[in-house]
Amino acid sequence: MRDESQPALEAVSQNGSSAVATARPLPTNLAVKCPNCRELLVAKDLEKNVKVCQRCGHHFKLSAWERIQLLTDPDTFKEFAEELRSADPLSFVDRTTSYARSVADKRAKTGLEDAAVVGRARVDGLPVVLAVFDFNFIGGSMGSVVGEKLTRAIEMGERERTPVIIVSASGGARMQEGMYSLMQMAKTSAALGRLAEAGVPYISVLTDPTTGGVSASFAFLGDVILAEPGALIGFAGPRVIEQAIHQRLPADANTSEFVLAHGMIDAVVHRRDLRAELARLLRLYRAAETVAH
Amino acid sequence: MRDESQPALEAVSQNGSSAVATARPLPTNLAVKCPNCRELLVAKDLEKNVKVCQRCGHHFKLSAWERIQLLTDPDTFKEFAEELRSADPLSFVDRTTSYARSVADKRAKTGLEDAAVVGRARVDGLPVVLAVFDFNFIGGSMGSVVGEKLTRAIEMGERERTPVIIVSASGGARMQEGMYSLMQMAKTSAALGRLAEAGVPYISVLTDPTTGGVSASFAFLGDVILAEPGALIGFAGPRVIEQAIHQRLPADANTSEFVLAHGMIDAVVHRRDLRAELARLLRLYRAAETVAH
Amino acid sequence: MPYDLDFERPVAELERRIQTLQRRGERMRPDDRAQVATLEREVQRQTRELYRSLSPWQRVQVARHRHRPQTSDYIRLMCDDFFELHGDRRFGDDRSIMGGIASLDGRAIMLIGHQKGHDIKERQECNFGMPHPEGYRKALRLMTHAERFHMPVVTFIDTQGAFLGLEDEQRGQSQAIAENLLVMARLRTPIVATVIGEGGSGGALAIGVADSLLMLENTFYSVAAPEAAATILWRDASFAPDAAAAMKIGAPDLRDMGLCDALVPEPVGGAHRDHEMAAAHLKAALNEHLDELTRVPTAILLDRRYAKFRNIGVYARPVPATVD
Amino acid sequence: MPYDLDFERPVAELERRIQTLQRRGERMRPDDRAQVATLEREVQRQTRELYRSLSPWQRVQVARHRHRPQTSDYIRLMCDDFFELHGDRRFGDDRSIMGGIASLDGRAIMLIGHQKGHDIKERQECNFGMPHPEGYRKALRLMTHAERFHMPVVTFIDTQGAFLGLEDEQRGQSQAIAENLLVMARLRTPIVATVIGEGGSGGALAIGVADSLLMLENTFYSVAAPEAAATILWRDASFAPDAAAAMKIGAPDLRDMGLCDALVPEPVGGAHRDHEMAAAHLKAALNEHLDELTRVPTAILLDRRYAKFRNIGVYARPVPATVD
Ligand SMILES: [Zn+2]
Ligand SMILES: [Zn+2]
Repeated sequence: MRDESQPALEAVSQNGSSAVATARPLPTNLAVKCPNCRELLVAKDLEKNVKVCQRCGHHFKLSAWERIQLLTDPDTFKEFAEELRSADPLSFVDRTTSYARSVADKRAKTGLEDAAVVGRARVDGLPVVLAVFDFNFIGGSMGSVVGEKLTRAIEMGERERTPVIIVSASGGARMQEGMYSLMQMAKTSAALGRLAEAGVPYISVLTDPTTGGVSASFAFLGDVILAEPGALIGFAGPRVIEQAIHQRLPADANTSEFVLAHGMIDAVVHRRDLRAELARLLRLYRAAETVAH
Repeated sequence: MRDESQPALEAVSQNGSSAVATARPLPTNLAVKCPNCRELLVAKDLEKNVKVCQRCGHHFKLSAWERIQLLTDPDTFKEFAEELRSADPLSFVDRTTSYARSVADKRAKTGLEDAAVVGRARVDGLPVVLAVFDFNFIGGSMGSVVGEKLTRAIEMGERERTPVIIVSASGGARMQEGMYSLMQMAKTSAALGRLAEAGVPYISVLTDPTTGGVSASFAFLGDVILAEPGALIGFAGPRVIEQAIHQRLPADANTSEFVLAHGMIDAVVHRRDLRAELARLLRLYRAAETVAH
Repeated sequence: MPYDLDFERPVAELERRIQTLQRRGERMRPDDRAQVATLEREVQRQTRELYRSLSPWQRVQVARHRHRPQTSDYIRLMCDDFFELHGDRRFGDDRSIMGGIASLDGRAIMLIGHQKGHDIKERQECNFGMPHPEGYRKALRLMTHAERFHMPVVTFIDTQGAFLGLEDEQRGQSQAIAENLLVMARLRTPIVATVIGEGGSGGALAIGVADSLLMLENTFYSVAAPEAAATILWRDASFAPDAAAAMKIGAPDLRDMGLCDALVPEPVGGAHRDHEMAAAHLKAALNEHLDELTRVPTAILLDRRYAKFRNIGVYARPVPATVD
Repeated sequence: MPYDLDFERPVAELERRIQTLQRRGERMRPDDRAQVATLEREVQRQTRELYRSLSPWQRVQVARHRHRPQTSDYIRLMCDDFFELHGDRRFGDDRSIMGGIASLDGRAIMLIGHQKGHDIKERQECNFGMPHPEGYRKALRLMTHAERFHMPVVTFIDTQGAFLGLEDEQRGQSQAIAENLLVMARLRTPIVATVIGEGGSGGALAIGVADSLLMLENTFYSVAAPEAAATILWRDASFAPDAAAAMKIGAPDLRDMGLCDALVPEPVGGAHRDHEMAAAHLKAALNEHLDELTRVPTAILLDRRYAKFRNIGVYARPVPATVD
């Protein structure tokens, strides 16, 4: 898990003072500095452009609910497993705070119960089971709640023969739940194994960032794997690798484009096309399903 | 197919005149020059040392019958499909000779009917179906007869749940049978697909040389793949590659040791250990079979 | 599209005469117009004549024509949708083999084909249609994907052969091809392969183990490229035309030998003269074969496919092969 | 074998005194001998005491002890035969994971384990036990091989973690680990995994999805190496002992949490003090678990394995998970 203190959005108010923003809608009077091209963008325009920098195409992080809104038909998303809560199984006490307090903080700040939201929905009329990460919640890290939610989503897809889409944005496993977190990698992968045996499609969408235990489990197990442009994708982050091998990495290392070039994913898809591309895939799978059954 | 005119054994009689020898037992009064270290070896000693150079370990090519003698328990090899003969399906006329005449020549010279001999046998008491190539027969090339013999051997292994061993020594497909030859790659691979589904082991032994269509089909489909030291192994021979990429290759390119280092085979086994190593594997598979059935 | 092959020279000459006349534009006289019409009919007649009796070597040249439609052209012209998939999930994305999920008249198929490239840039990116091991492994991934979702596999063959390089040996060119042969032989979904241009050796067969093998009528399929065969047999690549003749590599030869299941007609003068018509013919043939194959229960399909390859080969004193 | 860990210093001091006395050789007096005997009993007593209550960080040090037996040692000491298999058939042969067909009291098994290496040369060849993607792909190949021939899979976990390098990213470290998790979860043959030293993160789990997870008693298994966890949590690797304690990574912790199915006893003072005895304990445990698992019909085995991982996780307001 890389719980980067770097905020999802670096917001600068028009009078020049800096403020950390969550990924929720910004006050319209703000300007936002693009972390890639340094352009000052009007927040309202940025929102309209699905949070993609109009100048350089940088994809800002989306919250789980923004992502759901982007991808699903209006009013079709029906959340489930929303009652699950972290239980602090190790009674984990940090050097400065406790896991319980961190979770409470993040809940208050994000309005989420944990780092993933799962539900049924429709995309261009076609039914899907959708799971979406939110990086704002402890770096999108996967503990027991996230693992359980994803597993229930995958099992629902299997049971109802409905395609599963998981949109990842995560630094990896959640340290504060120790081995329970690591084992969620096995748990979700096992569920995907049964989904594959049942011949139900699973589309994995990688967004910035997808690393660690999340990338090394369900995220890289998609029948089709898509990624948003410029996302950090890899087992380790570039800084970790640089420390390990004592070398500077090329600038494009561990980006979406890098993993595409190395044969690890199927396509890099611009955010504005993502919904249409998913719909196209879903229609093709549905055509295959119709013939087969 | 690389029908190298370079003979399998370069023999030099003791008075210094040169003679091309087949791989059959040499007159004991001959000395043989090792093509690797250039040492003059006494033919009788070389025979005793399973045709491995005493000085440098170079493995001379073996004829099919020498190989069968090396690997199987005495008097246990029972050949089958020995009645098959090339039929010259394309009425192939060479610029200098005809395919029919080439085959007749090779028959006379080698005493073989085609480039592979197949049969039932025992190795250290354990039953196997064994197929062995002879490079002296048109470069060990695979046409319809070789493909049919191998396929019958593999099918017999499947039917009788007996492990299959194929010892390759071949330049690839036989040009003179055109597409019939290419399709033997698919035919033998299809038979191996059924063998694998039946859970019957197939051990592939690569000897000098194993290239072209033989390497790109059954030879690289072994559950376990062994190779004799220093054998030429690869899709293309080094000279072909050098022509294609206009570069000199490293000296060890496309040797047994090279493909081992690149993860393509399981072990390089000295000829004197080959029979024992096969027996060891057969016993392990038999132990698994006993538990499973 | 100009007539630019050696053996088309008489037709090219007729074309030049037509062009000379047409260059007069408004100054063309009535009998000029009549002459143009006559010449155009003659072009048609001579083209038809030439292509009716292509020599083996002429067929090789047509099959390799640089304006011949490629996998990407057929996809564009035949499919109502195509979602390209990339990468072998192991090492790289080899553009000499392209593939993805396509919709063919509403039927979802996995479409995989060699791609040689059109302009020089694309040709380099596609390594001139000569795959590396990762290309075959991408194809393998797509085929098992198709099996999982009950999509028929449709492949287009158009390669001089697998690439021969040191890195290809290092990454297991032989292993990659061999594995594809085995997996295709046992894949639990229908497979239709079509030679759309060059069928070169193991590098072609690696996506060619199919229930139905179609060939466009002006294509060839050979155990080795004619140049390579000539080198192997006579140590001189310039005897390639002799090798092409001796090895009986043309589509009609293979149909006569029973190795090719159906010829797909090409427009007069070759597929490169009319991409749309070539694609229409191919699409019709594919639909016909897919209609039939998708009706066959999987177990029977696999037994038939096995028997098909099992029985290839001609030898004397044959004992009848039995397949259960 | 000298006592060389920090916390063993009191015992090391006793050993030094024994050695000083023994250096007198024939000049040793009767009361010297008596003292040696007393000291040796004291060494035993104190060692037992120390190892009975290892702190989390002490356990990490023992698990990483450079003289601890490794996969190759256990193979030599436990198996009546071992045929090593090499290579992933894709790219390379990664010596940080070794594997092959072994005979364990006459039972054929597929044995796969991390190998850190003994001397510096072997350690470099083994990349200090940190696998590249091709290591995981070799393990995958061997596991599907085992499935085909109905051999149980036995894995030994002993790694700091998967290697973190640019080339590993290029060749898909994440993909390789992920694929192993899925395939192991559905492999149609029994799997027993044992942590014999360090259980480091996803790089350990990639050969650890098993019907039975055993741990040698002085080992640990962690979502991240303690140093890495300390860096992630507090940006300071020197807090590794705190991370080790907070994350409850010791074998007894995991047994108490129900994540580890059985502890395998070690000789007094750790497995490194007596390789033979460590191997004997491990062999007995493996045989016990294999005896039981090989009796279970495959369909039930797979359902049980699924349920086992399905039910891992602790959360509030849980709705009972149902597995069919
Ligand atoms: Zn920007
Ligand atoms: Zn020598």
